[in-house]
Amino acid sequence: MSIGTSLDFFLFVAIALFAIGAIGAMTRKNMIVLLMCIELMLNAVNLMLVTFSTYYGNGDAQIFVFFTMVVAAAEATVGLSIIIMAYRNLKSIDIDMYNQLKN
Amino acid sequence: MPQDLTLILLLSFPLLGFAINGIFGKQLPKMVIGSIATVAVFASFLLATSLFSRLDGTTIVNLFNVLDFENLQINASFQIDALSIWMTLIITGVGSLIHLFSIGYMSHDEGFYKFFTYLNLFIFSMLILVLGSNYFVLFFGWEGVGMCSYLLISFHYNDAQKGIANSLAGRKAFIMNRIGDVGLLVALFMIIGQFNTLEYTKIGHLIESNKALTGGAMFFITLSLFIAATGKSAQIPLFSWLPDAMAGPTPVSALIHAATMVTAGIYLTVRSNFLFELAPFTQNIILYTGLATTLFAAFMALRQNDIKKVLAYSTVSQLGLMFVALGFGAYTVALFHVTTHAFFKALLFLGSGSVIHGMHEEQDIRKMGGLAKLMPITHFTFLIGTMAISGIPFLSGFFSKDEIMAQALHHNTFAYIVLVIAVTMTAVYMFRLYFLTFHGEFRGGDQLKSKVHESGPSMTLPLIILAILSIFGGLLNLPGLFFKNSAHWFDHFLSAGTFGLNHIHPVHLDFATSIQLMIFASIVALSVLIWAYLNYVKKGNIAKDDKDLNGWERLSAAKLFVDELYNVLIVNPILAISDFTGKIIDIKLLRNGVYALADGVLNSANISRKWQSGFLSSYLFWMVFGLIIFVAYYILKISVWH
Amino acid sequence: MALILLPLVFSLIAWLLPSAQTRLFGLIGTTINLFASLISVYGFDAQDQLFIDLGLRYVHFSLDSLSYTMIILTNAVFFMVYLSNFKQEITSKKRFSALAFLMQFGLIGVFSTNSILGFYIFWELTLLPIFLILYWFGSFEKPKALLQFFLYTLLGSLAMLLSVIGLLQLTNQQTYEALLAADLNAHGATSIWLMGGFLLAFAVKIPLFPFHTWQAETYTKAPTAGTMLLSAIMLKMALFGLLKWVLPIFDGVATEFWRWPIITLGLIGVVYGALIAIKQQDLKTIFAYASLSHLGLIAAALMLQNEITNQIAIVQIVNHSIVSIGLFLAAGIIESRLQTRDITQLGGIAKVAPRFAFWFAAITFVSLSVPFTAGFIGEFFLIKAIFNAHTLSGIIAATTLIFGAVYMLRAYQIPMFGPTKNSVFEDLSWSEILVFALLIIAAIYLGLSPKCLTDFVATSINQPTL
Amino acid sequence: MDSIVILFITGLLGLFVGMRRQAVLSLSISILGLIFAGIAAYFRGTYISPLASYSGYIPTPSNVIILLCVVSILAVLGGFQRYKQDEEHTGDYLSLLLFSLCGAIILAQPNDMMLFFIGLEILSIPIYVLVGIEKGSATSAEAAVKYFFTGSFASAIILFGIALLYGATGSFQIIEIQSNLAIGIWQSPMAMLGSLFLLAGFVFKIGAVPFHFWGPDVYQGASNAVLMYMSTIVKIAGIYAVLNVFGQIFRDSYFFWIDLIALIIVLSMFYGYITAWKQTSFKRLLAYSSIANAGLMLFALSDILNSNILLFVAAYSFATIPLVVINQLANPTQDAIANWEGIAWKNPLVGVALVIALFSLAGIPPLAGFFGKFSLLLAAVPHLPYAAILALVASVVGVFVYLRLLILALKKPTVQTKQSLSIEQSAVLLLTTLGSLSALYFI
Repeated sequence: MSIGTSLDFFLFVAIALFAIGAIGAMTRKNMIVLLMCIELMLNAVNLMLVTFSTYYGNGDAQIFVFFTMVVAAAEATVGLSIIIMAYRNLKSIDIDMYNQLKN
Repeated sequence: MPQDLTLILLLSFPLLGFAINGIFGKQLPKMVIGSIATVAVFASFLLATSLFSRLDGTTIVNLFNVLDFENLQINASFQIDALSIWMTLIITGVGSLIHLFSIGYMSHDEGFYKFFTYLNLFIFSMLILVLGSNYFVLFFGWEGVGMCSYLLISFHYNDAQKGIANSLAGRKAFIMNRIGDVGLLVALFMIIGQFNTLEYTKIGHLIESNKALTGGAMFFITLSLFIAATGKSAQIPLFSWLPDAMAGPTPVSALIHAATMVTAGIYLTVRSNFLFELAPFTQNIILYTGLATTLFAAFMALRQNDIKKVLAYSTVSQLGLMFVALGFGAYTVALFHVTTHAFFKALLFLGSGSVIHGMHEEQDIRKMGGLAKLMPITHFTFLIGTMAISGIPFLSGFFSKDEIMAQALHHNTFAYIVLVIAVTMTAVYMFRLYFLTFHGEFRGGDQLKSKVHESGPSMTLPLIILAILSIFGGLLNLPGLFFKNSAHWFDHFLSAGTFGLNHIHPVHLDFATSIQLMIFASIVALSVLIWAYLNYVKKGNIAKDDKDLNGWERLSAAKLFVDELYNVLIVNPILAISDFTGKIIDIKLLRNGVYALADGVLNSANISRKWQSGFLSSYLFWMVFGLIIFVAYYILKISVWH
Repeated sequence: MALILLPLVFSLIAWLLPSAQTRLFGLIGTTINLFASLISVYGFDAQDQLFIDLGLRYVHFSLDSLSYTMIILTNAVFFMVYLSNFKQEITSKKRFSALAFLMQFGLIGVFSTNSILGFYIFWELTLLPIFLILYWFGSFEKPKALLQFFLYTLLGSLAMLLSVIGLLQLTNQQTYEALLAADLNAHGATSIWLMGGFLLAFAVKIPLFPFHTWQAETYTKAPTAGTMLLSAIMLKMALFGLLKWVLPIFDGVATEFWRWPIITLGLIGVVYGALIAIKQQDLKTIFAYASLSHLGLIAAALMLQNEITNQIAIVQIVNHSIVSIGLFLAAGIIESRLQTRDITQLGGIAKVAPRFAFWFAAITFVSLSVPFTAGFIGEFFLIKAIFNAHTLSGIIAATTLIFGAVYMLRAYQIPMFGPTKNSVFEDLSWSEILVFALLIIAAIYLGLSPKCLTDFVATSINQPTL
Repeated sequence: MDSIVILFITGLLGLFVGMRRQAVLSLSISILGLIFAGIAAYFRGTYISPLASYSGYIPTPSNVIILLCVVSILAVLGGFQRYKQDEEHTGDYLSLLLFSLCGAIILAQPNDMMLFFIGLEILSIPIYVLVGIEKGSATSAEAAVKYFFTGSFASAIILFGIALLYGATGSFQIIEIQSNLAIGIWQSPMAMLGSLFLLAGFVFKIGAVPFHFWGPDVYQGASNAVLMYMSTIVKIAGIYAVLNVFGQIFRDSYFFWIDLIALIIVLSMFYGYITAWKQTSFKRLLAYSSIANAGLMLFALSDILNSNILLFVAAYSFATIPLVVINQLANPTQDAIANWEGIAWKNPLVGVALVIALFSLAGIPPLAGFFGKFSLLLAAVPHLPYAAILALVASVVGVFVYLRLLILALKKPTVQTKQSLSIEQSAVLLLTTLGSLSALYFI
């Protein structure tokens, strides 16, 4: 079976993943989970890129995917360190605890 | 000396006096101030006589150009003709006498120099008014005399008890005059619209050249001119300021509110005769206004107890008389009465001034009586004035009134009857005044009686001169039945020398009618004299107190409640509206409305800031929501396009 | 050139100068400005037009007789303000001097600039100084009242900004002459809207009827000097803008559309202001509403776009500056001597301060536009113009004579002649007398020969297109 | 040498020098680096960057780089007082700042989506860190957390948009994408949605409604020093990125997205200015006003060729930085507008700078702020007349916000207490004031 015919299938999966990540980011309270959700969104996009890359048969997107992974890694590190720093302050990683800044 | 130079000097003398007294008045001694002012006016009088002697036709002296637009030129130019010069003679002549009188009268006043400064300024403005050769200059003087009258009425503003009342009287006069001025303003606008000029002669020639323009335009122009006249000359409905104006010093009442300023309205009408001739309807309005005024004013005078108030109302009534003449188109007659009235009314006011001076500022005739012995000269002259105004035969008033009656009899019997009633009343209240003041017992208490004294020469001299004038003033315009050749001299002089009047002549009755007329008038006057003598001297009736007045007397004493009427109808509503607009509309509605708007916008912050809930998840939700909005926008766009 | 930049320089100097010399420097500076303008007008022929290039990209200057008139008026007003407040402590504040000179610079810019953008920039430039003056030296207990003034002014300014932008986009021109040449009637409705933007800004400044509520409040709360500056010269910017810029540029469809609305508002202002003034207690409030009434008349007359009327309007503008300086000076004197402006608290001042009584009376009569004063000529012809355009409106306008007499005499008599309430009152100082005298002389001179002024401005008003 | 390279090397150098714990030293090094970067950008001439071997790269216009460098210099100077407090990290902070500046420069003119995305991240990630430098404070931590999560969420969205765009056109190169779109592909749903997702990301970066939520919280949590940097540089880079992407790639679909832009503008301006009125924290107030200004910036999209965004962002930066510096003086410890009372009287320079800055921000002529606004509107009015009118109405509210601040700051205190400025602070105030006044040149 060729990729082209089932392109939209892959796209559907990717979009579903993205949506799941987004919804998770909205609903979950645990910062770590939040981080994971965002990673999920990024990876959904990666899948999408790869799909298109094969569809167009050029490698650009695949290079891009690597960049995305690197960025994701960087974000993860920074994010985790920020979470740790936050945890030191409020002794909690429940995102709803963090609402002193408002209005 | 050429005419224009004479004219300039004539104008500049009072101005000079005004300047000198105004600037250096404080330092100068009273005698000097007084004489400067008097001499200034008298000098103008002399110059006026010289102009009078050399008078021929109409001469226009153009001083300078005020404004110069392509379709409208306004010059400060002056006109020398019979009318203006005659008025000038009255103003400066009577004026200088009153100045002289004031030197004595005001001698104890601390505002002495100010008084003469204002007085000279008034004379100057009045001269501008009558000498101007166009309505603009006239308007200058018109407003100027109004201002001076304000200043002089409220002259004693820091009087202990009457101070505020005086200044309020001044304000009333100024405002009522202003109402008239609006009429004049409107008239001027319409004249400019009609003729594109304000020069009397130009307008006259334009009218002569095309008789076509009549009807509407002329009616409105003349009507608004007449409104202006009612303001200055205290006619119904704008007359109620004149009695209050008596708050001013008595010489002011004599000069401004009897002899000169109040006759400005008559002057204006005579000056604009060519306009009025084209608006018969306005003339009727004038006639009936005049009749009403003369009748009601005379009625109000019947039961006044303030010596000056009586004279004030009689002035209003006499002015009404003049307007009746104007209503008949008998301009020269009106002016003749202006002249004689200037004489005897000035005389009467100065006489009353002398009385008040002698009585130490007492004005209530109920406190007077028997002054004949105490101040003989004043008494004698006052008697002459009274007789003159009441139309005792062969005094000036007799002739001038008789002329007016003649016009009335010829044109309109109803008017004649009304006039007879009014004239009778005049005689009644004047003799009442005279007898109550000078005859009977002195009612002012002994310590006052001891202080009463005849006034000094500077006051009595003018009285005497004016008395003489009041006696012989009638000779100016004798009716036809005496000396045929010199009869109606004034009439001819004026109509010959004044633009427009030369083809308007008052009717002259035939011998029989006029003789009957005169006899009737004399009988009326004399019988009133006798009645009054019997009533007030023999029976010794004195003026009653306000409480035991009967119906009509109370009505007369209360001046027909005109002031109250005006307050209810005009003043109070305006004040109420002012309150309403100021407090409700302006503050509550507009200003607070703006505040409310601003607050509304700014306070919506309290709602909008709630959006920033502080929960990360809500932020993320709203971001996604935003995305959804974007997508919705996309769908919308697409559907719009297809 | 010097004429335009001097005030800016002075403003800097005043800021750097130690406070001790500020007062004297202010007086000297304003005097220098005044004489500079007088000297430069001396060599100026009313017919021609003087282009000044300061090497700026968008803002160019050109002086014609109208600009000169307004500039001289400006400098004269500032001189008067300094002279009259010489004894007050406000003039000893360097802040005030710096701001005042800055404002003078802005005003002169408004009157002399030749590009629409420049007009807007200078127009706004005057806002900063007056804001600070009002805030620092005024008695605004809560900023709301002050902000109200700015709410109005800014709404107006921004509307004008939109119109300026629109004008630039529409015509691609920004110099006065080019804008005159551009034919806006082709754009129909758009031009009406653009003019509306300008008119809104002007209506706030003049002020016209519904936009006036800032006036009374600001005048009463502002320091006397500030009030003088506001009413004597700042409000004139709007009339100037109307006369020089908007009416000639938008002549045609737009002016036809706006004429009667604006005249109506002006006349409403005439009656409305007068009516309210009758019952007010605070002297400054009375004068504020009086000013509303007078300026409404001028604005209404300007809308008629009649050459004679425009020339006379200039006379009336100058006259109004004279009157407002005089009246607010009088109010300020009373306030500084007695710490109140409420006429119910005042009375019998004339007894203790005859000189003040006299000069106050004089300026009052000037404001009543009695003969021999400029106001007489001004009101006569402005009302005439309106009367000719529409009889009833003319008569309504004429009522200002009556109401004017009512409230002005009330405002004068009660404090001066009323029952004595103030037995101590320090009479006028030399500088105050000098100011009054100068004002009266100016008023009388203009009243006797308005010709000199009308002829001077005639060319630049009658042929705006060069 | 290429300015990015200079900044990068300076950053590395700064890290090593930082170990010597000499704040002034690291400061001077990074300042020098910034200056050199600016100079290099100015004299770039025909120099070809080593990155040029990568086909997608076209150098950012030098004036933008210079602006970015200048603003960063000001921000660094203004914030130095804070940076030097914990000495062992001063160097790190400054290096982070420089690194993110590299990102900003790349972001400002991407010609390849890949590079663009990387620039975005290089800009953002160091700022995530910088926001959290107040280790001890809970608010700072919260701010960092919120910024990080919202930021990475936005990156994901942008990435999604990029992917869609790639799907539609099969390329990351802006020229190719554009040429492909030009032949009608832009009407494909993928392209349109992609453009909208990209827009969302940009709107987030410049912080306009409805992606503004991070703004107020993060601004308030961040320290003044970081605030100076992020409130200016991020906006500048972001708006330039928007202009490039939407000016070049989506040129053809102008009528598709312009209405959305108008909507965003109006919403942002009203929401920003109105909400700013009730704030008690200066940083929050600044945040809301910056939301409104972000909306204003977007006017540039209505006519990319004629609108002079550079002027506006420069004016905005020159007005914002001094205010934050003054806030440093007014609120050394806590953060309340009330402390601004009479601040103008503490020091003449502060007073002048404050008045100028506020009036410039309010857009009163003849200050830079006015000309920025004016040039934007001048270009925008023909395309978005109604948005322009509404924007002006909103900016009346804005003026009120600033005037309120001004009135507070100018209130004459009963007791005059002088406050002296450090050299770098006074330098910043002086430079920015001159900057705001320099707009007179544009007259």
